[in-house]
Amino acid sequence: METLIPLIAALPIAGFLFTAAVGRRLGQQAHIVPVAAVAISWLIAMIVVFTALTGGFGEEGRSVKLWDWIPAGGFHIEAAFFVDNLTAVLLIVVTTIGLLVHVYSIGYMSHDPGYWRFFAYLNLFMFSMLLLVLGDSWLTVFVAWELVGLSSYLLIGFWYRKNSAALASKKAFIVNRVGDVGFALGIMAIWVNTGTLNIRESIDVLTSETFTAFPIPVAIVALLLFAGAMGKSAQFPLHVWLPDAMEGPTPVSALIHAATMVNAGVYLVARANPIFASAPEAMVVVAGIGIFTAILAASIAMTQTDIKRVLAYSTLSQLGYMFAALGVGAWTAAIFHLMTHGFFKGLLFLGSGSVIHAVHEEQDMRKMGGLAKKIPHTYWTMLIGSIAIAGIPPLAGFFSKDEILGEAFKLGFAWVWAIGVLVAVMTAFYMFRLIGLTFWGESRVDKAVEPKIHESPRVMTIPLWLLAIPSLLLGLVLAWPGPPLGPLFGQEGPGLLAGWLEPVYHDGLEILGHHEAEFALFGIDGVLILISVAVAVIGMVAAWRLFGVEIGGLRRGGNPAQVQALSARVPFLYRASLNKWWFDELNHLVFIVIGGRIAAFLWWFDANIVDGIVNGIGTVTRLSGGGLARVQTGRVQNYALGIAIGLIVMVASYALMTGGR
Amino acid sequence: MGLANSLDAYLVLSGALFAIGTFGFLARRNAISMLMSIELMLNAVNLAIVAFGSFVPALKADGSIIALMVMAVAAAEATVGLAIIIAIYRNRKTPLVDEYDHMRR
Amino acid sequence: MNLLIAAIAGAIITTPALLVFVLGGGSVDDALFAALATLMLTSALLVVTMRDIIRCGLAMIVAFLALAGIYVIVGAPLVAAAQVIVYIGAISVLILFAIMLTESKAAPSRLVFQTQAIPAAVASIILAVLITLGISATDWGAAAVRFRLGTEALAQVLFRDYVLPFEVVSVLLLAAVVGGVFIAKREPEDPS
Amino acid sequence: MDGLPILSLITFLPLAGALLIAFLPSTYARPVALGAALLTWIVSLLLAIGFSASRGGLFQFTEEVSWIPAFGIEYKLGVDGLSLLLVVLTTTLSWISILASFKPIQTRIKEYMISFLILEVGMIGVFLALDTFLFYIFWEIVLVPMYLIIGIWGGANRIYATIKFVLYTLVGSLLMLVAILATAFAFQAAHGGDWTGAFDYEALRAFAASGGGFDPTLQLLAFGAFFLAFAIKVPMFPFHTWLPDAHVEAPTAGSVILAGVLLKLGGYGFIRYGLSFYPDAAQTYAPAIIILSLIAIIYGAIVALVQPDLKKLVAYSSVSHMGFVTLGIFIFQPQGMEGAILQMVNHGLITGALFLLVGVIYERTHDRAIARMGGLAARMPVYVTIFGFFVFASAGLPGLSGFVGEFLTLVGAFSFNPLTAAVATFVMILGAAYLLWMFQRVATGELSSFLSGLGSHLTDVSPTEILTLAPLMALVVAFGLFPGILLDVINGSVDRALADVNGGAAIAIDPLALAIGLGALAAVVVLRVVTLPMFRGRASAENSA
Amino acid sequence: MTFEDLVTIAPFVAAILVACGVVVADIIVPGRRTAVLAVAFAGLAVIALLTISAGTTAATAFGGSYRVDDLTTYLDLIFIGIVALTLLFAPDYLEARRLPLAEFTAVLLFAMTGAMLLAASADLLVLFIGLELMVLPGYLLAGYHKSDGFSTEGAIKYFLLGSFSSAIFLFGLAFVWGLTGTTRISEVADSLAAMTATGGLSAGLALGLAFMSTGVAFKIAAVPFHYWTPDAYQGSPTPVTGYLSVGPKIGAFALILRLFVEALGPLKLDWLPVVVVLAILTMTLGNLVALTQTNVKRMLAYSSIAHTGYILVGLAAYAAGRIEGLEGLLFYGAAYSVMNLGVFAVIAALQRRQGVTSNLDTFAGLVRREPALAILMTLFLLSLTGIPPTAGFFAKAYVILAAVQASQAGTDILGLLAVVAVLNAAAAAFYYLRVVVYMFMRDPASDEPGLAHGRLMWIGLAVTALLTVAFGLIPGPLLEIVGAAARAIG
Repeated sequence: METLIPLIAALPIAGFLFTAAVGRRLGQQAHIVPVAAVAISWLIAMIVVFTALTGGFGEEGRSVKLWDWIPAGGFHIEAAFFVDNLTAVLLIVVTTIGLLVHVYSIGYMSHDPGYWRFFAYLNLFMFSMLLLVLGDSWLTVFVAWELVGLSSYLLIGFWYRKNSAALASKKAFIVNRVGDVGFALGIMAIWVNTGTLNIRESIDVLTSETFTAFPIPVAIVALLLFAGAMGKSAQFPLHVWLPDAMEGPTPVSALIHAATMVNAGVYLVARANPIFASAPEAMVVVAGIGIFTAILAASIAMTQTDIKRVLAYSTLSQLGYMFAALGVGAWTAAIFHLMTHGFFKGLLFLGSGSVIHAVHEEQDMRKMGGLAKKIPHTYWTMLIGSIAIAGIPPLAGFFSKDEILGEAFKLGFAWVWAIGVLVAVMTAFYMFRLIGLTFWGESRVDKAVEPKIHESPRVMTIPLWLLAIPSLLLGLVLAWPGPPLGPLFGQEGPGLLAGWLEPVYHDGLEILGHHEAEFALFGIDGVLILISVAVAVIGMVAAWRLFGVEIGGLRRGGNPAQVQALSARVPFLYRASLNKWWFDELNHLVFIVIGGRIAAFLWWFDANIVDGIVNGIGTVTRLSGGGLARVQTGRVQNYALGIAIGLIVMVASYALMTGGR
Repeated sequence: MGLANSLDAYLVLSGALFAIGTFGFLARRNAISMLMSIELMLNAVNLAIVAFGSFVPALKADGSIIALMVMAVAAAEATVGLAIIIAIYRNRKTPLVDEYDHMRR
Repeated sequence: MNLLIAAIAGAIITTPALLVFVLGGGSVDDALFAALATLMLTSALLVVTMRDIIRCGLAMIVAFLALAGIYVIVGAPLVAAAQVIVYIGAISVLILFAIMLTESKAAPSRLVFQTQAIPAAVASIILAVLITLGISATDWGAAAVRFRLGTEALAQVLFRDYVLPFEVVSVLLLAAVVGGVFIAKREPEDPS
Repeated sequence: MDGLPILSLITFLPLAGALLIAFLPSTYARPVALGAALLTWIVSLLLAIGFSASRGGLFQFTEEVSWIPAFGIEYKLGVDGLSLLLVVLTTTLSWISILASFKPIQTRIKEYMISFLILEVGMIGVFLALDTFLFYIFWEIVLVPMYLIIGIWGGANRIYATIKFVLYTLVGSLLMLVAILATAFAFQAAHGGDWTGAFDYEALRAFAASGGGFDPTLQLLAFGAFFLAFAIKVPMFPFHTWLPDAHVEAPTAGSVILAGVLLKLGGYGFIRYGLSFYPDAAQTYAPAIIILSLIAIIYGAIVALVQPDLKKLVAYSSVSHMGFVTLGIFIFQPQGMEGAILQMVNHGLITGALFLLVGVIYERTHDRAIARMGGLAARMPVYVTIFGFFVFASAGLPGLSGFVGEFLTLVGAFSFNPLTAAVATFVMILGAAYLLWMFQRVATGELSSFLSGLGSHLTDVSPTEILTLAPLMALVVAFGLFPGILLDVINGSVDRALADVNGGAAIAIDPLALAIGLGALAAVVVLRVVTLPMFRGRASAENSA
Repeated sequence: MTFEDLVTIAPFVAAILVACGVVVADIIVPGRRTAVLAVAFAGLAVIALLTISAGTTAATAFGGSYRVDDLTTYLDLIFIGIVALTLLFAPDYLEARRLPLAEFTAVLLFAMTGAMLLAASADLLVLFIGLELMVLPGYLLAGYHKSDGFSTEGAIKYFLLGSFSSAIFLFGLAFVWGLTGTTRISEVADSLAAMTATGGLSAGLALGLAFMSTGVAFKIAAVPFHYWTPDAYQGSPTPVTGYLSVGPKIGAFALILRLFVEALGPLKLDWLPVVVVLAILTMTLGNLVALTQTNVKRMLAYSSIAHTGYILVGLAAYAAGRIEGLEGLLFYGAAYSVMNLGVFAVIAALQRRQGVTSNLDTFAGLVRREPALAILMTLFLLSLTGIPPTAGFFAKAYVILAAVQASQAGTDILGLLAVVAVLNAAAAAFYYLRVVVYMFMRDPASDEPGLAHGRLMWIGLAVTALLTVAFGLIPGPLLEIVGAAARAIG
């Protein structure tokens, strides 16, 4: 097993190196090695996951040391991997979706001249992401943290000729870096506090001693780590990069910007749960930012017309849910939602890719409509995904979202719950708006393109269906406490996932003092479920009324006039939503305009003041030399007078020295 | 009063002569005038030396001898100086030193 | 006219001498010293102020002569003799020759002084004052009376203590002559 | 290896090459120069193999020959972990630079190669000298060839740049000479007028550590002089303005060596001399130096943001990166100093490579204006890949070598003072910003009209160019993954230097003196502002001078 | 006068004889350069040998007015070297201008005699005559190109001001004689020591000191008594400039050593402040004005002023109580002589072609036309700048070391002096390196081919270059000599 764990990450990097080296010459065969690498990696991961979840590594998990990475005296970092149940759960999501996206890309990217490059990058990403979840020390995680940023940069900017893509990739990397600064400082703080950067050891130290005894308060450490998470998971105010990241090819959006990388922040906070548990103030911040991001993004998603951007804001919103869960202490729920969301959002993105493919790279939903019959596989899978995200039981999203809201309410965060419920309405609304605009009603597709619309090849639709399955069932499976799955993994109690993660959260929960309340279907939980389902239905129906519906017998056209009237009723909100609350403009003002002015001023300062002093000294020297040269008139008598005056001064100065010593 | 027996008198006289020579050197334009001024200055020095010889016991004989040597030196100096003056006069056709200002700054 | 100038000059020169003679208790030496000193300074002043350079040269000879007289008074007749021979016999003549050679007489004599004549005068006066102050403030450890030295004693010192300078001075003169002749010599084939 | 004077061999092998070139026809200049540099490199690698890392803090392979006995000045060389790294860095970059000069330098090749090899002698000598006088001599020897390299083979404004470089450096180094002499004399005076050991590094260091060390006033002044010399070389804000000019005007290889090695002389000097000789003064000055370092880190990055010229941008990035070096040194923490040393090596590799890469573009376009670039990725994919690699390396991407040094420095800074680290860490963002912005403007988008106008001249990197870049890439990856290679070697040196400096205690500074100093500084600034109109068009004036 | 006396002054006598011999040789075989040079070089060799052999035993002669010690020997050898090198560089230049070599050589040798006498004088009168014997030929040499307006202009300025300063100097000397009642240096020193021990500086002595300081400061070209230097240097024929920049300067420093260090040694704390001020002014003004010069000879004139300042730093350090200052001064003298002669030799070589000015433009692209000269010039300029490992560097380091020592020993002002010195050295780099810029980094103004230079020129350049490097790289032997020389009077 020790050799298998490193292999999970090693295979993709090998695939990357191989493809980077020779991929250019492989043409349309370039995908074979990368896909195979990820497939084998997936297989191994599944073995490892199974071993871990069945207790094969014990409660503490298993670490594998490769070499001493940074042996700088007291600062000693090992290059090592670590697998416990949390890692295992993440491995499921990462490798599975990763593999499916790889397969999907074979079809999706088949006509791109950068085919080999794409697979190379994807492999690099897989390596980075796996390193992130497998890393044994904070610094390893940080390395992976940056590497996923790099791969994200490369993939967003994949179509480098497109200026918008290049800009978006740069923006993504830099905004991420903002978060990374926090993360890096957090790591330093951990080292200063504990003298180690091994994750488990440092957490043990941080949580075992009295909190005030540390040079850096634990709350600060927690917030710094959270800053890193905010960057990677695009939480407000660092959310601005994610929508722009949609400039990348759609499989990338699915894999990185929906299913895996953006979840890294959630993983980080979950991993550091005892630290957060020790700092309740920090947790409130996490919850607040999370739920605020959720509603902010949802509000924007309601009016966007670019199909991928809707999904992107939706992702932001769902990530906000997860952080809200983390903030209130519902860590299991957060990871639960991470998993389900990974699958259904991956599905939705891949589906949107299929749609975009079908209508010849058109992303504007206003130029779609009525596609349900023309691309049925895509339609049905996306419908499943939408229902899942809307939170309609018994699909996956219902379970996880409901658990978040329920826990928030039960743990005393009513405000989180209240906002969360509102977001749930909006979620259902914008998702069915998306479905309505895209698949139902009359076709608004460009007449030239209309006849060429076709369903995607099987290499793309099969992954869609493979993702639809967990979108349908995963919630049920993971939340279901009873047989047959529970006993298989040797678990009883609140649910499969909760059981798996219990060892991970054990310490944190103890510090928090939370105890999982008994699930009461006919008590408070039932009411909350009802509310959840109700609001989802409300949102859904509202979307149907405005944008139409065509499910089975339910048929109804859209109502654009009413949409307009409604938007005119709340002009400010509408414009704010349409303009994404002007965050891009604000950033432009602050960083490009004002920041640029500052930089330009400093450059002026450098060239004129700092260098000016240097040159000024030189110039003054030279000028004074020129001035002194004037003394040299060429006339002997002038010289002689100078000498005579010098003589007088000399006499005078010696005269001053007469007398005693 | 004993002026003739006062060393100070000779020295002050010497100083005055020296100052006059200096003035001539500083103020005159003609190279030869300047040379003459220098001769005045050297004579001033000689006066001082001779005076010392006559009043400072230890310098009894030395003063005169030094003065003689200085005269010889003055002669040599004058020789050289006049040679140079003649040479430059050939080049520049003027004895006025303040017009020899081709080199400056 | 010239007579008048001579009379005034004579008066200027003799007045201090008379004053010294009368006020100083009738010492002939003192009076002579005063007269010669006055003569010397006056002619020196003329050297540096007169317009006509030939007259300057003549005034210089007068000054040298007066100085020779002072040497006699102070008790160095040998020096006085040398003064007459070297300065009046050699240097002054040399200078007068040079004046002729360079046609200085013909040169514009309107501006004998530099534009800096006034600063020069100020500087010279300051210098004179400083020297005078310095001299009078110093105890020279001098004898009260000047003493004379015989030529013989002088020669003895010269050839005992000052042989080397004496020899070297001749070398100096030799060098001056060798070089001076070359520099002053007109080169007929001068390329320029 | 006792018998073989391997250090002298390394130091003077390039000189032998230079002499050989001088007496051979110019067609042999290139191969001989490369051969000499490669040979030196190989010998330096042998040295590295023979070096005992476990005794890394001690000087090994020492050579000692009496030179000027009247003052106890010796020809003394020795290598410890710190100098070993820098020597190998020097020899590596030297042959790479020489190889990279083959094509760009077409005029007066002989002189160029001779200059370059003599430059190498000076640089290696600085790192190996164990006698302060000898050190100074090598220090100054570096100056002349660099002066010629910039001045003869440089760009349009090269004369202004090279004179500025030399004058600036001289001001610092001459004051350092005074300090060296003062230190030697203090030693001599303390040893009853015996000059023996007065210039000997180990003797001086031992003296500094014994008893009270050097007199506080001497320490303050001498350290100040050393500081100025080193700070100018590093260069620290506000002594950095010679750097952009020198970099912009220097030929590619000159920039590589300038950034790769010359700037390191300053950092090396701080560790080797500043801390060990004047621990008390170092403690006294440290806060100010830390603040200046922080300013340099942020300021360099911000100014880099708006640079329109590729080389200038990289030059300002050097100011920022070298700020980490001084920061790391003066927080007096093991992690900080190890980070600083790593940063020196890595900056040498990465920035050296960036200059090589800029040179590659310049070779083809004869332009460095970022505004005229764009879309290179389509035409020069291999180039852009390598370029991107080093851009990210420079931005401190973990896994590549730049990260480790930077992070260690930051960790040290954090344990010194979290706020310091926070300010310094902020540059992670700025660094990414200016580097990626540059990369984006150069590499992505559609091919600019300027570049497309060049037609077929715009070829991808040639095999020679790859040969110069590949070793650097390999090292950047290797040191990123296995920084232990470097850390093992320097641990000893770092411990010794820290033991030296931490034995010191800050000296109380006379507030009056401080006020006078600051007042003088303010006066200079005021003078400058008042005389502002006089400096219009100074560059052209200087150039015509 | 005894036989021992003759043995002691043998080098001096030999020098006079050689000077006369040159004249005679020219009369016997007129216009033949080989004859003149053969006599001169053979003579110089003999003088050098005699100097060394006489120098082995310290002695006085002529009733204590002539003295041979290690300092005399050292300085004499420098003078001999300077003259020998000048004679190597001059013939080509003079021939190109149809100037006779014989008179030149003779006058030069007379000047050397004067300098040697200065170095050997134990008597102030001898000292004065030696000084005159040194400078009078200098005036003549400056005007040696008598058909050239610049040469004669330089000469007359040099002469007039030189004579003026001589008179001033002599006036001061007279006061010292009057006060001490003797001309013998050692007796003067004793007398002054006794005098100042009781009453300090008397007004008369102050006057004397002031006049002498002024005169000496003029001779070494210290600011503000330097005015003659640029004009005389620029105007003089280039080999003469080379000689003037070192010979009379080192001679004047010999004068300082014998007069101020020895005779006025007891007053050194009185003249120390003056030296400090002069040093600062001299270095600073020399360098500042040199920055603006476009004529290389004139620039080097200012540079030589600046170097005077550096040498004065050594003197100040000595006055402040460090013998190292004296050693530094002496070392500097030797180093400065070789490098400065070298520089002027290169210029002279370039000016072998008639009409070539010493403007900076002359040097444009020199490396292409005459690479060897350009490289040698660079070496000398680097040495003047003070870049190791050259003579100039070590010399500068030496005087600075002395200043630093003095400052640590309690005379704080010397520390300032050291700092001013190095800052000046840094500024000076600008104008030295500017010549390098022209030689290496500019295109030649004309495409005239390089000139063929005589063998003498190359020998001379080789010697100066070799010494410039040797003094910097292996200063040990010279240091020992300098140490001995300094101990002779320190």
